[in-house]
Amino acid sequence: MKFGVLQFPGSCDEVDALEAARRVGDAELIWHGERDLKGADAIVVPGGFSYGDYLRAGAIARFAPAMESVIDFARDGGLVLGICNGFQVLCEAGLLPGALLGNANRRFTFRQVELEVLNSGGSFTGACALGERLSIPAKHACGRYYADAETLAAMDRAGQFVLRYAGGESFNGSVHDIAGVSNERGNVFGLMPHPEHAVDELVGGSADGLKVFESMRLAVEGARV
Amino acid sequence: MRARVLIRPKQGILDPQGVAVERALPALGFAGVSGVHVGRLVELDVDDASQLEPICEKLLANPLVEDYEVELLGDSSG
Amino acid sequence: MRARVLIRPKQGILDPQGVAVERALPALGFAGVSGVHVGRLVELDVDDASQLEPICEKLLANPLVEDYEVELLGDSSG
Amino acid sequence: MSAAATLPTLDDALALGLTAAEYELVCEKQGGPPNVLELAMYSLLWSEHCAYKHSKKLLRTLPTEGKHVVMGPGENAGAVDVGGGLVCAFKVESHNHPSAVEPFQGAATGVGGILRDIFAIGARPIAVLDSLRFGEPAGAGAARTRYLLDGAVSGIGHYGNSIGVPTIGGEVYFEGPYEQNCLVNAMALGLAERERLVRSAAAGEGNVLVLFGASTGRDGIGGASVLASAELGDGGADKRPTVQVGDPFEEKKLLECSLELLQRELLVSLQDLGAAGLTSSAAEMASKGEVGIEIDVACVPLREADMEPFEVMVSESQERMLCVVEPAKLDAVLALCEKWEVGGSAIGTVTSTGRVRVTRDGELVGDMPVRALVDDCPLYDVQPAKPSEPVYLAPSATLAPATTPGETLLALLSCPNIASRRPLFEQYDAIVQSRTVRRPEQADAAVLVLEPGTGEPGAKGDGARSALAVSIDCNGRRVAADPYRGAIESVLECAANLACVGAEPLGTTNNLNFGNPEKPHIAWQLSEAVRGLGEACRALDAPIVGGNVSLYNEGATGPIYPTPVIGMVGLLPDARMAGRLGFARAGEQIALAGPFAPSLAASELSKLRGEPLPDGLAEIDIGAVRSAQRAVRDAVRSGSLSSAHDIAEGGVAIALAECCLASGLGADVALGGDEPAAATAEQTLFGEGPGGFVVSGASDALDALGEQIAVRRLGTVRGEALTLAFDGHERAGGPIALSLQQLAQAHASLAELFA
Ligand SMILES: Nc1ncnc2c1ncn2[C@@H]1O[C@H](COP(=O)(O)OP(=O)(O)O)[C@@H](O)[C@H]1O
Ligand SMILES: [Mg+2]
Repeated sequence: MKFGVLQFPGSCDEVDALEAARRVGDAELIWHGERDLKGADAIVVPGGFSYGDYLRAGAIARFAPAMESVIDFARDGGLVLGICNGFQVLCEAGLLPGALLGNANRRFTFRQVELEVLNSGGSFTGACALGERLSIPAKHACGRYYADAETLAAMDRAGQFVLRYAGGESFNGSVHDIAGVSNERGNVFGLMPHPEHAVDELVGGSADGLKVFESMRLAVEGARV
Repeated sequence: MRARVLIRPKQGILDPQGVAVERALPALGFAGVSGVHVGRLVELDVDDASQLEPICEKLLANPLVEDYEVELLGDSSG
Repeated sequence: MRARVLIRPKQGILDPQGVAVERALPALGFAGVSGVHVGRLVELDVDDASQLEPICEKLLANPLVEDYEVELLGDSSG
Repeated sequence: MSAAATLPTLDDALALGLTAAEYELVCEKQGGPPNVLELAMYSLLWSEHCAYKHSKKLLRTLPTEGKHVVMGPGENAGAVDVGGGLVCAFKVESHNHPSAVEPFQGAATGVGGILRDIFAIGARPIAVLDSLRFGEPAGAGAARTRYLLDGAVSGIGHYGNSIGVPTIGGEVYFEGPYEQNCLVNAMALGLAERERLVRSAAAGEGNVLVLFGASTGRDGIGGASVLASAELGDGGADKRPTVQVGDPFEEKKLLECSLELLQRELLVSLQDLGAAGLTSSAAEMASKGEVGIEIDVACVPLREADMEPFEVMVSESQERMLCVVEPAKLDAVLALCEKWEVGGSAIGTVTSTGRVRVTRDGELVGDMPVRALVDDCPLYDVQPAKPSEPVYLAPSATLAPATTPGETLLALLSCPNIASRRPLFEQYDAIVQSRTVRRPEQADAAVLVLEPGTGEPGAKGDGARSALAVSIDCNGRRVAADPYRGAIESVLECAANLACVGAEPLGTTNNLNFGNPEKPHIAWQLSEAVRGLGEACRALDAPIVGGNVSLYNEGATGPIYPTPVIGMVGLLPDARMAGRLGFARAGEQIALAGPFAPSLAASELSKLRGEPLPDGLAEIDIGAVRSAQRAVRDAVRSGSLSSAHDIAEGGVAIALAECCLASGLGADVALGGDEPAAATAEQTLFGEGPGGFVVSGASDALDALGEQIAVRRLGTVRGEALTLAFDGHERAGGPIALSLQQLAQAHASLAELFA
């Protein structure tokens, strides 16, 4: 199982994601200017400020050469995880429905949040139980998930709401307290909180985020046998 | 050709910045202000004005959540 | 009275957003774009248009790094 | 060179901040009156900021050597050995004046500047801390205080969060004397392999000077703009910009590019551009290498086309670095700059002339001896005299005298200097880079593991990983009451914070924020504080490896409180044993450890009561405090203590409340008993002073600690309230009894400032 972790000039959490992925498999960085995904079985678009996040978070990054390959990869059913800025990039790229707007509290906010697993059937939360609580840090300025009513209804029917902020912990004002969503096919997933920062009790406050990476490994290896 | 692009949050989407401005004004002694919305302003010189539309669609605005409006300001000396 | 305030980085002040947009455009296939500046757009209804100037000075713009321009759009139905 | 008619005059020199005598000396060194560019460069390099005219002699008295020191003052940042072939580089720097003008950009570029100092010596930045001072957030100056606070905090967050360096700690105080002169200091830490540290000395005649990073605009030209008017005549005023705008994305690329250039061994030396821009960087590099430098300003990429040579030389545009490169490696260097999109340009060469020569397209526009620029600025002896009158007005009272102890406790817990800093630090990413073992409010010092966890086979294991601990501190009000002892207390406070997480100090940095040193009473504050600083660092074996000085911090109503901000870095062998401040388990015992002698003099309570500053603080037994710190440190390291928290503002009662709040556990405590007979209840509860810790743990662990230092049992961790009995509580309406909820509500008072 090999993860490819994209690296933009303004990425901040790419090494953290790389090391988190290495806890469950192999992982390698992929420079934004490259088109070769190096044979990765799954792609992580990490957190940070890709190209400075000027204009709109993720707006410029989605055009990176590496992202073009990621879009093809996702179309072929490959697993793509977008974390924080990566989530924003995937929305901008149209791989995920909806958009991420400025936090309702108008501030960058860092907080350990509790997430509730709404769908444990997919490739990103298969290692979790339905309704399980995960303690994972969130840190962002643009994390207010938005999609129009029609889109939301369709997403709900298709089980695309994967994670939500439990009990009033949504400082960003996301619709339905949504923290993480997948595409309809279930092979692309984005979330604002940072599972890669919750893989080691010593520095993460919990190791719950490891379950996301573990789920991806199970999905890839399960598909193989 | 100098052009100006006005980008606004789509109607019906919460605009926390607009709300904050509106809330701050009375304390500063300004009454009678309402309907505040905060958006983005992009000004640029383009050789070919027909590119403005696709530039907005692709990059400057996110049509899911933003509306935009293009104004041509005439030749670039401005 | 509906009004529009255009807020831009002052001349000579670094505008990293403008630079970033300008740099991104050629890769998206748009040549011939220059002089890109990114600012803010505030639209609001005011009862008393003479308040606009002080509202800009005190709240909307940061006069140290930004210039602003007020446009009156006529009555608020707009 | 320009015709004599355009030469600046003595008046120009005075307007630029030089004295008449200094101008005279410049003329002598130059063999005649300097031209515009030369005068601009002299005036900056001979400024207080660059030349340390009034502080250098004092700084020379500080201890700068020790077994852990790898790089002391004089380089961009100091560095200490942290084992395993690694060094930790760190430094604190001020951006007070820019932040007072424009707090967001001022604070943001302050962070950008200190980060450049760290990677200029080849270290990768791993953490930022901030130290802030503002006026009172209520009352007449409230609006300005909130504006400055909000702007500075957002600016720090904006830069640190965007560049991917965690902001792991800091401090903020609100006091009247800072109302017209806020302080924004930022500290950064970095890690490097010991072998790979670089210095800034230029070397090698014929080597090339490469400028890389952002283009050069008129940012921060400020003071020197008088020259522009001198030269351009009238009508040039609209050409004066001046607020420096930071671009963390540019700096992120600059950082990665710089580290890659070093890692590939492509550089002879490296230097950041900070205050005074190219002027200072080029002159310092030449001076350290005892060489000359020639720069062609026409080769400097400009953001605005029509800049004068002197403007190019003094611009403070952010996110730029200067390096010296052997000609054979120039292409490789420029190619790497290309990869990182940080535009590199060869702008000059190293010469053997011992002069800084500036040309434009081959025409000489300035020519100065390096020595004169860098070393020949006169140094002044300050003339200290202890003031006979109080320097500061008494603060206005905010707490009525007739409050009950419980009400007093809540008033203290919610006062701006004690309330929870959560609304600030939640705006900072404290965890990026995956090293942060203790976040804000989890422990007295931030703790960073040296080697982040990794999924590499074998590295997953459970072995001990050593960790850095950092603290930044200074209680300016106490320094104002007694500059010598107040400075000692600030150093001890930092070391106590380190002890609470189990760390031993390795080295210290400092930022001396003071008023006008030409005034005898400020000179006295400065020299006394430096004396205390040196003495405390010597006693703790925590030498000073770097720092910064910010003088002339005065407003119309007088000087700031003397504020020698101390930053201290320490090491603990096993990150898993890092201490916490919150209680751990119901049923465990609570004790007060250490030689603690509480006094209300200059305390937070005395401030709330509106009392004037006392003339002097109680004497300090540094040795006894050090012993207590060592004992607490060892007990934390061994895991025998469950929590440790040093007693500071608000005394033991506030320390206990903080231990409850950090854990969500209540406490049942009795104070007093063996206090000196004269001690009042308020003194026991809320009195301050160095040397005390609130610790908790199993009974026998506290007994064991008691064999080394004074340990007084206070009570038990239990319930969901803080219950505090004290001598004479019968007369005061009974023991203090406050629910955790009441405590939490009071503690959350700062949230309102960011609403
Ligand atoms: N208070 C101080 N204590 C110790 N060293 C100091 C102090 N102030 C300045 N220094 C040292 O003087 C040198 C010059 O400082 P500074 O001008 O701030 O450097 P830079 O331009 O690299 O920021 C640095 O090595 C710094 O560490
Ligand atoms: Mg420096």
